[in-house]
Amino acid sequence: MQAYILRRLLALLPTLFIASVIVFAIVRMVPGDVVDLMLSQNDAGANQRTRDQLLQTLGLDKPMWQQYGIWIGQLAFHGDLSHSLWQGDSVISMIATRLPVTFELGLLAMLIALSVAIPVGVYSAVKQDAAGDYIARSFSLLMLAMPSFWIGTMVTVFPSIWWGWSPEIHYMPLREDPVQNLRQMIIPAAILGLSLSAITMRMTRTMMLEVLRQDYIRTARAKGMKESLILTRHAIRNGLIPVVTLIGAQTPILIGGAVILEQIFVLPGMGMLLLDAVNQRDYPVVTGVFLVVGLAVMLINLLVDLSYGLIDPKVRQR
Amino acid sequence: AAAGTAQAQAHAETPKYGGSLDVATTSTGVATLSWDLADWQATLQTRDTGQFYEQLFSVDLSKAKSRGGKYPFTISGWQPTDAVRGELAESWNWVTPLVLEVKLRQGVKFPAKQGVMAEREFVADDVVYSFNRLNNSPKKTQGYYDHLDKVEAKDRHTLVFTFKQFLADWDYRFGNGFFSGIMPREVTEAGGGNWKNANGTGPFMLTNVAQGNSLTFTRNPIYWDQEVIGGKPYKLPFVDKLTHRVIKDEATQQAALRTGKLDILSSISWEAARELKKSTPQLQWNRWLSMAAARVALRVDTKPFTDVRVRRALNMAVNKQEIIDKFYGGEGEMFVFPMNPAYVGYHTPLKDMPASVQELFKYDPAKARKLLAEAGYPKGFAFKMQICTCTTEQMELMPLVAAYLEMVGVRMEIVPMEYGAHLSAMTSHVNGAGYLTTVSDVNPTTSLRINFGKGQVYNAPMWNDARFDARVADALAERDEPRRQQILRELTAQIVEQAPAIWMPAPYRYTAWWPWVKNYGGELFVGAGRSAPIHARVWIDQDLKKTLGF
Amino acid sequence: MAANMQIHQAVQAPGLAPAARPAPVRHGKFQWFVRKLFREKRLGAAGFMITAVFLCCGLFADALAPYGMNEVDMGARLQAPSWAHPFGTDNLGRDLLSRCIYGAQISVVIGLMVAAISTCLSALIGIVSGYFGGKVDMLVQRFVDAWMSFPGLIVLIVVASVFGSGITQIIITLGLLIGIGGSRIVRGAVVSVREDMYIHAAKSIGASPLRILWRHVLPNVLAPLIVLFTSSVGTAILAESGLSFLGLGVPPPHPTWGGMLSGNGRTYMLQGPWLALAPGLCLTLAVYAINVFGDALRDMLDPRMRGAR
Amino acid sequence: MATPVLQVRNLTTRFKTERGVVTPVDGVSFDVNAGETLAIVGESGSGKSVTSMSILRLIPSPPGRIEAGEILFDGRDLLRLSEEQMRAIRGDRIAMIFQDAMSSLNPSITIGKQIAEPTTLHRNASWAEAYRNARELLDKVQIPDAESRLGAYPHQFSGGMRQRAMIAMALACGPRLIIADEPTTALDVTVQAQILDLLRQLTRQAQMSMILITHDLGVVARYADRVAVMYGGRIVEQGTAREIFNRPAHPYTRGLLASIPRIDSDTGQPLQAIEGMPPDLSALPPGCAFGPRCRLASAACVAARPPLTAVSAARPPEGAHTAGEGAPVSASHVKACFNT
Amino acid sequence: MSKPASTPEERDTMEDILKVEDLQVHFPVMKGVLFKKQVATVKAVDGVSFSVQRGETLSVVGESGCGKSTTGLALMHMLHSTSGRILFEGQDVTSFSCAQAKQFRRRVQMVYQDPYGSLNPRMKVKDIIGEPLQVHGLDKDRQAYEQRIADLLRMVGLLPDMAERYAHEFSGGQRQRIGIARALALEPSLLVCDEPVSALDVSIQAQVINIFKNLQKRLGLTYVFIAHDLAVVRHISDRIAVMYLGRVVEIAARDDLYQTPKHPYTQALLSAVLVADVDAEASKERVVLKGEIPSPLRIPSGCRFHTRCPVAMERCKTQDPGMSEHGRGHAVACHLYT
Ligand SMILES: Nc1ncnc2c1ncn2[C@@H]1O[C@H](COP(=O)(O)OP(=O)(O)OP(=O)(O)O)[C@@H](O)[C@H]1O
Ligand SMILES: Nc1ncnc2c1ncn2[C@@H]1O[C@H](COP(=O)(O)OP(=O)(O)OP(=O)(O)O)[C@@H](O)[C@H]1O
Ligand SMILES: [Mg+2]
Ligand SMILES: [Mg+2]
Repeated sequence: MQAYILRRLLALLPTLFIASVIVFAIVRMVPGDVVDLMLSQNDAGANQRTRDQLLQTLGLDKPMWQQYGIWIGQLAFHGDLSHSLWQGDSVISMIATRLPVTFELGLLAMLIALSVAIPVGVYSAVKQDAAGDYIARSFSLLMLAMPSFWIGTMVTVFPSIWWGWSPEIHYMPLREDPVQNLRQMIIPAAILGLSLSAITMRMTRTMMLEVLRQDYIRTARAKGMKESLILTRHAIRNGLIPVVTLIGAQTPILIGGAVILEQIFVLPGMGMLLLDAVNQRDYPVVTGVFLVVGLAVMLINLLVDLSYGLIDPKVRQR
Repeated sequence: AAAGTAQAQAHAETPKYGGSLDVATTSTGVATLSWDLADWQATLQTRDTGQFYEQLFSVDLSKAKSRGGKYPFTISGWQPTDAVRGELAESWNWVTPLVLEVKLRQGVKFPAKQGVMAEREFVADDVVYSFNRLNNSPKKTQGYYDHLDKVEAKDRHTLVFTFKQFLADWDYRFGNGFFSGIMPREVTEAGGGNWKNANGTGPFMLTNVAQGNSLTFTRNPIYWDQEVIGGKPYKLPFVDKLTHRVIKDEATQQAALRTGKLDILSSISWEAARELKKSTPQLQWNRWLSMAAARVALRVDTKPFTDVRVRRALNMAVNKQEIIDKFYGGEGEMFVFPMNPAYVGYHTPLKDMPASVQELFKYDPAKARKLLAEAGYPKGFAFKMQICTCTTEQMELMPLVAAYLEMVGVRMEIVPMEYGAHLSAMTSHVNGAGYLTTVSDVNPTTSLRINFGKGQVYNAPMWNDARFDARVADALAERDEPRRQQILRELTAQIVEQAPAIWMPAPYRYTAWWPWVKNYGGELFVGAGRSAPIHARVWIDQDLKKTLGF
Repeated sequence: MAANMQIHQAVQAPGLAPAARPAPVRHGKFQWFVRKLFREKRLGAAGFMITAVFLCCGLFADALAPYGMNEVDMGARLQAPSWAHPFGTDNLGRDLLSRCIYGAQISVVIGLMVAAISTCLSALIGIVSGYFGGKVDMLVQRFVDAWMSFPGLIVLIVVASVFGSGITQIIITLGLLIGIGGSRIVRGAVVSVREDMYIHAAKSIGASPLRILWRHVLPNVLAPLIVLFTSSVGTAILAESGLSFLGLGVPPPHPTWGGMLSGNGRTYMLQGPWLALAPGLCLTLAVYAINVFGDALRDMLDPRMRGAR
Repeated sequence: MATPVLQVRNLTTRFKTERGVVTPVDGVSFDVNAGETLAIVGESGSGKSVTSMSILRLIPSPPGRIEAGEILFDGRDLLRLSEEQMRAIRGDRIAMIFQDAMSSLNPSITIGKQIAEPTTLHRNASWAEAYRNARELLDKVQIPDAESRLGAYPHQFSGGMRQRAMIAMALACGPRLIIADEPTTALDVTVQAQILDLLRQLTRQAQMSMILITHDLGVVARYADRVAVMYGGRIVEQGTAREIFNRPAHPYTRGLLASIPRIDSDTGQPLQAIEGMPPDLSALPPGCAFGPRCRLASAACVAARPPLTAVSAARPPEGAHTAGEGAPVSASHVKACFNT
Repeated sequence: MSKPASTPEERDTMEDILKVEDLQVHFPVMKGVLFKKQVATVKAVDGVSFSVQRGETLSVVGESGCGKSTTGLALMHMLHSTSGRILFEGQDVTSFSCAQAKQFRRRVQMVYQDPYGSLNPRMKVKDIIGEPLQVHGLDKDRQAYEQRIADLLRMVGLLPDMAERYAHEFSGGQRQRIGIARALALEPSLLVCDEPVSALDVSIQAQVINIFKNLQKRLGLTYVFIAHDLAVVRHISDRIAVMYLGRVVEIAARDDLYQTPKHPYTQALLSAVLVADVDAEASKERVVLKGEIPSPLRIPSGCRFHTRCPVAMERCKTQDPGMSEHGRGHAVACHLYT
């Protein structure tokens, strides 16, 4: 098992390497390069000379493989993800300020999603086709069906008109004021979480229906167990693999895809950083964000894979 | 600088110090770029660094409309010559036609900054240093300072600019433009790119940067400037704290304004303004014409737009008045580009333009069809029009334009492009036959040059006319302003008539602020993109704020 | 008892092997399906109906829509719902009902196509990787990892800028994005099915891996697949609206529900709430309908549910 | 041996399937006395397991349903109890050993925990105590190395070990009635003997009753006090073990006994099996279910369903009941056949 | 198709269809939550050798958990064996090429001990039974194919009507018969039956066993028959292997074994057999083995049976008795006979 984990961790390296090559190349090949954008910042009009000079200064005049060599060299030997082309800040420090926001938002959203999805999913499997099932599912699906930007906008607009309340726009880091921070995070996290919860809830319901018909559930009943205990102790676990996988699959959405909510709720997270960086063609930042998101996704998927073994002992033996 | 006495009544209240000011600025789209001026990143850079890096020239805010003057100060790149006021410069005069002597203000000080510099006086060497640093930056726009030979310090407070040739823009290029900030040597040595080192003579000091969220400034206690209110001078700035909010989402901006989380919101669409007036009647308002005038550039080097008749026909085919009336709810102006009405003296109103120009703004589908037929397109044609997905309003409007064109048989296929790709297509001159651009024209002397000069980055229509370029150059070299205005007015009429684009109307936008924001009339800019002197003069009526329940 | 008696009467000559019982009247599979759906899965049936209605709207949009999809009438700007315009009009005076109907064309097409592509992809990758395990799994999963860590946004921007933004591009890109991510879910399910005895039994019969995958593994991971499929319909429609929000959606003048909602719907939220209400309702209803229908479908495909009630 | 612990009266259970209604339990009645072992034997697919699951109300529903009957346990009708009351009985007063030990164990929970569970549920025992108990139980059912096997998962057990784990689970709370559905099919004879001896010891000492469903007629002969023979969803014969083995009355019982392979006989001959096909429970003939396969079948057998009647006139039914449908059966030896 | 049936006389000279040489199957035992360590090894099969001749029935009996199923699965090449060789018609099953493997799968079938788990819950019975035919392309003639399925069902005492049902709708014994029908579908040369009749009532059991025997007579099938019911075993087998704790401890021709069981474990086993006779059972005393049942986790030193052996000697505790031959084909691993 350790060997497996070790192998997986080692496998991260080539994966990250290949992926970084791809992203490194792709972001630079997208039409509209950073120099064009920098030139357009000028009011006086620029010429070819300016352009060449900029290319050289930014080190973009070298062939791509050389640029990559320099970049990966810095990363390998100095643990440095290079610097933003615009701000000149180190990419690591930029990500370091953004990551906690995203991480917190994602974690909260995930917690909310799970704490809604699993009980509702289980409930509606148990009450299959009863009114409760219909209502629970409908509610959950409505949350899925309403785009998060829409809910987000409603939450910002209407309360501000009716009650003079609007979400806080000044981001307060968790370290400085946890209460304020949570107050700020909870709404976007809830919106994100609830919309994620629908799929998880449906997966839970489906798997529950599969499991509840198994013979060992009958055995548990024959022991005189309460239904609720049967569910929590015997049923949930056996239907959990796809649900857990779903959590892994939703990670990229949480880390990279919360842009919209970050935008509406003025949260300085990775999504916004990425969006800005992409818009500004800030190659090192894009690559850096990608690398960090990638690492996170891969680690979470590793955890998910390991959890298969915890959930299903048959899988453990490989 | 003396305050207008006529407005004594308006300023009768005695200002109070303290409080904080929260603003969401005009371009909230992108967070601050570099903090180092030598990185040459124009607009957004000045917006934020302008709070502490001052320049030689600024404007006389007492000439603001709200203070009884005639200028709204809502355009970012240019200020009328008669409104210019020395900022770090006290006075200036031409010693010879090519030598300018500038006397610097005395007693201006850089505040102390821990680990960067001690408090010290601002001197001529600082200007020389800053200029040379900008001039020698590898990221410099080539040719930007070519009109200058050298900049020297004659003594501690006197500067001598030696010109190679006269340039009408000289005060804008290094004085109150985008690349004119004075950054002390100590800061660059400590690392000018790091916001923690930033320190200038301006009214505010940068104290915190929350990437992608906000910039926080505190007042510079030893700021030199004063404001006379009710005949009494007051040290500036009034507020203790100034916060710039980076809020991309408009709904969020407006909600924040509505709930008093923002004191000033600079840029609001007319529609949102109407709603805000209803839901929050206490707000104060100012209306200004958007600089981002849209036009569908038509590549004059590509068929069928090589034919001026086709280009004129497309202009006539679009019902611009209806767009103003219906799409912009009546809150728009027909003729705004390439000379914005705010360029007093340079702008000719449409009614004074030749008939051939006026014709372009009248809806006349019959004539359009006729012109097209004459040009050999009786059945019309199809073309692709590239549009940036970032301009939401235009994304809405363009289908409407397409519908108008359809009626004269021209099919405009809208090709949305992502921001970077779209912009880059223009700057590297590979844009399509039709190309929607909303790039604003920063000042009257540059507008014609950068939008229609051969090879210029904003020249989406690929206008290429040597005589035109020469006339523009003439205007730039012209020392006499009325004569310069004359040339530029003529050139404007010429280029508009040639219709290298479908000229679109521009909508008005609004600035709103709460009544407790005092000594403010909706001004947005002094010089290029800066707002520091405006914000320095604002004081907060904290009692009023409390009475209003905030 | 009574039921028993009836059955007894149905039997003819006793003493024979009871094989000679008359075969029950056979309906077509579809008929059976619809009948059962409407009898037992009311919510699912409703979902089915709504989905069908939207599909029809999409298919026959030209015939159904009272106005053209882009018919501008600046005179009738921002009108509240009325008889002439049951859903009201938008800021260009376009009829919202018509736009919603045309929107169905595109949104439903996007939803279904993306779901089809992504589910097939998920199933393919997930089943192969989960079933074969070992090196194949390791390799495929690293690929999936790498792909999933691509911020989807970049992929979309790349595609939009390299291939232009259009419906096809969006469908393919979203299909890939959702599909490859979803493959992990399928794989997870396969991993737990793989060790079941009946798979061993099939192997020992000599069934080829392909057959085992198709006949044994696939049916037993069908439940999560159906959930995946129906969820991705919704996800895709919503993703398109999210893209519109970021300006990367289906280009105008094609109306999409998401685009209408994120564009005008938000801008005129206060002046003309119907601008958001109409497409929002369509979107919500469609996503909801497809999902409940999917749930019902899953329930009905479960052999253990057969013959219930 | 006087008071019945369990009285099943006229129990009928049906499954509604797409192909029609299946009635695997059709008016079944029997008693189980305290300390007694009732063996149910019979055709595979004749409804033995469904009967036993019906007693604990564990029929999967849908598609199954208990349609009629009474199940009196200590005088209380189980079919009328609330779910909660039923829970208190399951696993504590009545325990069940399921036939399919393989799929009846939760694959993702350790054997130890599954065995310990009933104790914590009904005895309020701590997990530590329950585990200790579980260990003892595993020892009792002859699983070697019980301590370390507690932590194993079902798939790591052999078929027989799983079956024994099921037995241990059933014994955890010391139930009054244990329903054992083929508890020893996967066990070798020596272990089987030990387990069954253990169960018998419990019935003797703790007055536990047992319903033992099995196909191993040797086991029946040795361990059962009374025997019920099922065919086609009905009880066709019932009596003491001795009566059934020595004087089988129903043709099916006779056929069954004749099919037993003998360990000591010469095996040149093929084994004897009852001819014909087993009945289809969804389309039983109106008459005797065994009729189509019965050599003695007469017209009466085809026309009507034979009621349970006492076998020997020499020994009249003790309860003086007329044996018939739904009537309590207390005569020691009854059969459902017109002809013997 | 399968080879023509061999006459009993030929049997001795015929080659072994299956030969197992020193087969070992060990399972690791893991501990720990995330970082798992192998703490022990279950030696489920620990050095088993035997051979089966074409057309004969070898029964494997033995204590529950002694490794019979594991051996069976290993024979089918469904489990990774730790060491040892399994030769099918002289060829190592691990070395098969693709085509050979398919041929092997066609000619060797198994009836699984877990009848329910080995039936795909989403397949109808007709597909479960028909699958082997489909896999090997024998379903081309639709009518014959359906006829065959109906025949198979009837053969194991199920109604052809039941073909449309799913596995969960059957009783335990019926499921077991579905498994048998599936295994018989291809008329394999070698059939590994893991307790195929344990859940059947004696009548149907008799019917099934008769079918097994008939098929053997008709087609020359070879059976490896794992069972607990010694009466059934006696009826069906030619030879019998007795396993104890992962080893074969005695192997002999049927009558030899039943009449003169040599190994003490075999003797105990035979003495424990129950007969369906109330009076006999009431009076009978059974030899119940005493002593701790050893675990495959900790196999006793010396003779594995010595902990429970009524006649254990001192050397049994230390010396592992090898198999030794006593009489024609009667081998036993016990120090009593060395
Ligand atoms: N879920 C179900 N749906 C339909 N029919 C069912 C279902 N469960 C059981 N049956 C039918 O009920 C009948 C009785 O089943 P049961 O399991 O009680 O038999 P049994 O007597 O225990 O047989 P065995 O000895 O083989 O275990 C069988 O014919 C079976 O086909
Ligand atoms: N996957 C596994 N992991 C660990 N141990 C296992 C595994 N499979 C089987 N075992 C162990 O191997 C031993 C032999 O198991 P096997 O199933 O072969 O026994 P068996 O002889 O078939 O017994 P039975 O007659 O009870 O079915 C048992 O002790 C069992 O616990
Ligand atoms: Mg049964
Ligand atoms: Mg076994």
